[in-house]
Amino acid sequence: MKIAVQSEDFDLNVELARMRESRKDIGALVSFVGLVRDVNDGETVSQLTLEHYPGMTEKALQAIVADAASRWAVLDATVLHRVGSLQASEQIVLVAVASAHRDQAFKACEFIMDYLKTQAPFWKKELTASGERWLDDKESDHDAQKRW
Amino acid sequence: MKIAVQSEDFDLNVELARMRESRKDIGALVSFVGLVRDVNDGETVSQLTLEHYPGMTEKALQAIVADAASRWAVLDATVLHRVGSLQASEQIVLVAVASAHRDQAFKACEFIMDYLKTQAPFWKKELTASGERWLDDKESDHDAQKRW
Amino acid sequence: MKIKIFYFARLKETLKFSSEDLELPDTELSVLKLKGVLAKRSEVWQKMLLGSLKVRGAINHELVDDQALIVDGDEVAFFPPVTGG
Amino acid sequence: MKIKIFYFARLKETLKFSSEDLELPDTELSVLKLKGVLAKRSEVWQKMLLGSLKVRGAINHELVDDQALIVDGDEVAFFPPVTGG
Repeated sequence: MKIAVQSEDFDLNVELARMRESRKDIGALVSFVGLVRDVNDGETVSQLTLEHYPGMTEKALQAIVADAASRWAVLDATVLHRVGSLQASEQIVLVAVASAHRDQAFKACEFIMDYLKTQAPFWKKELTASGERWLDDKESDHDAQKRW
Repeated sequence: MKIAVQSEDFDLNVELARMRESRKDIGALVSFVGLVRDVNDGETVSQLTLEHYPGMTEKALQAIVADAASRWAVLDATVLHRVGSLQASEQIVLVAVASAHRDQAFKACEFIMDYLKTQAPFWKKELTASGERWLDDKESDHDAQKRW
Repeated sequence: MKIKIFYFARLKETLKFSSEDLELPDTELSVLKLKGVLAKRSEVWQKMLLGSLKVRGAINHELVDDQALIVDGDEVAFFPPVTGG
Repeated sequence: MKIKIFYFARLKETLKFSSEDLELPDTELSVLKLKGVLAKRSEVWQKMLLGSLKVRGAINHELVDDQALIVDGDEVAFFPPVTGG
């Protein structure tokens, strides 16, 4: 398991190669990469700033991954989340899950993302032509988390 | 959309970079990579050979991707499937889906995999210590396809 | 009518046929009836096409069931359930 | 009791506080009561902590609700609903 909060970008190939090297019984690798969209709520986003709670973030992510691993047959998992200032199209977050079978990997990966969205202490601020704005949480994200 | 059947390996980073370059409104990239497991049904697998029906395979994959795109907000999709002889840990298949939102990308990616498993004309033959064996289809794959 | 038939995977290996051109007296024929015609060739053909193996059929690159009708010029294929991915 | 409080995102920006060490006469205090203590500081504090903004609390890096009890030495944090990912 690898969990990190970082300002640097990440390389999906490097992360998946590490997971694949660790064991030969992996049959399915499901990855989620979240990107900065250029438009949000109808406004052009020129920059996204991510703040987090340093003492708490990695613990929260570890708890989420441990929860996923207790529900599904997770062989390995990687969660990387960037903080600081990002431009449109940049990578924000990576969640990768390795399992013997695809249904387990899909479920665990989606579960981790749904929990990360509602439980991990990150906050996004967008810069648009009308100035800076902190993003509000979305009801759809709370609904997504509650279904598990 | 990119759909290909090939004997060469593929590079996930290259595929995702191409998808990301095509448009700036992608917020979620979900990828599935299927690997050759070293053990299947209790036997060590030294080689996996994939046969397909050249005239039909790409058409079947295109139909599956079109079906997914009619159900969810798919901005772009890539399906690459290898044929020929593969060793343990090698990549077999890539399904990558780009969407504005993660739930759409997760669903479309899993849907494509479930349909590919039961509708696309590929056949696997394993080489183990006891010789060659064609794999049988799995009830769990048919169930996975029927739930959509 | 003239049709082309492809065989894949276990069927191809066991029947030792990957494809054939076939001329038949019929103007149309169901997939099941074509299986019956082919099954008369030998015990192996009988076993592979009408035995316990689940044989899937395709006409012109579309998966079809046993009742689907084959007409002149069609490309037919027989194969076991698919196992890719 | 002595506690440490962190503020994040909109709260940090508006309150112009990222963290503080606070000494209180109580031996334990609910999260809601601590919000009430802080809200007395000014109208801005009142609005940010007890207004329409949904303020989440954490004690020692665990998300908690308003009834959770804070004791001496705890690290408390207040922030808006999270929006990462």
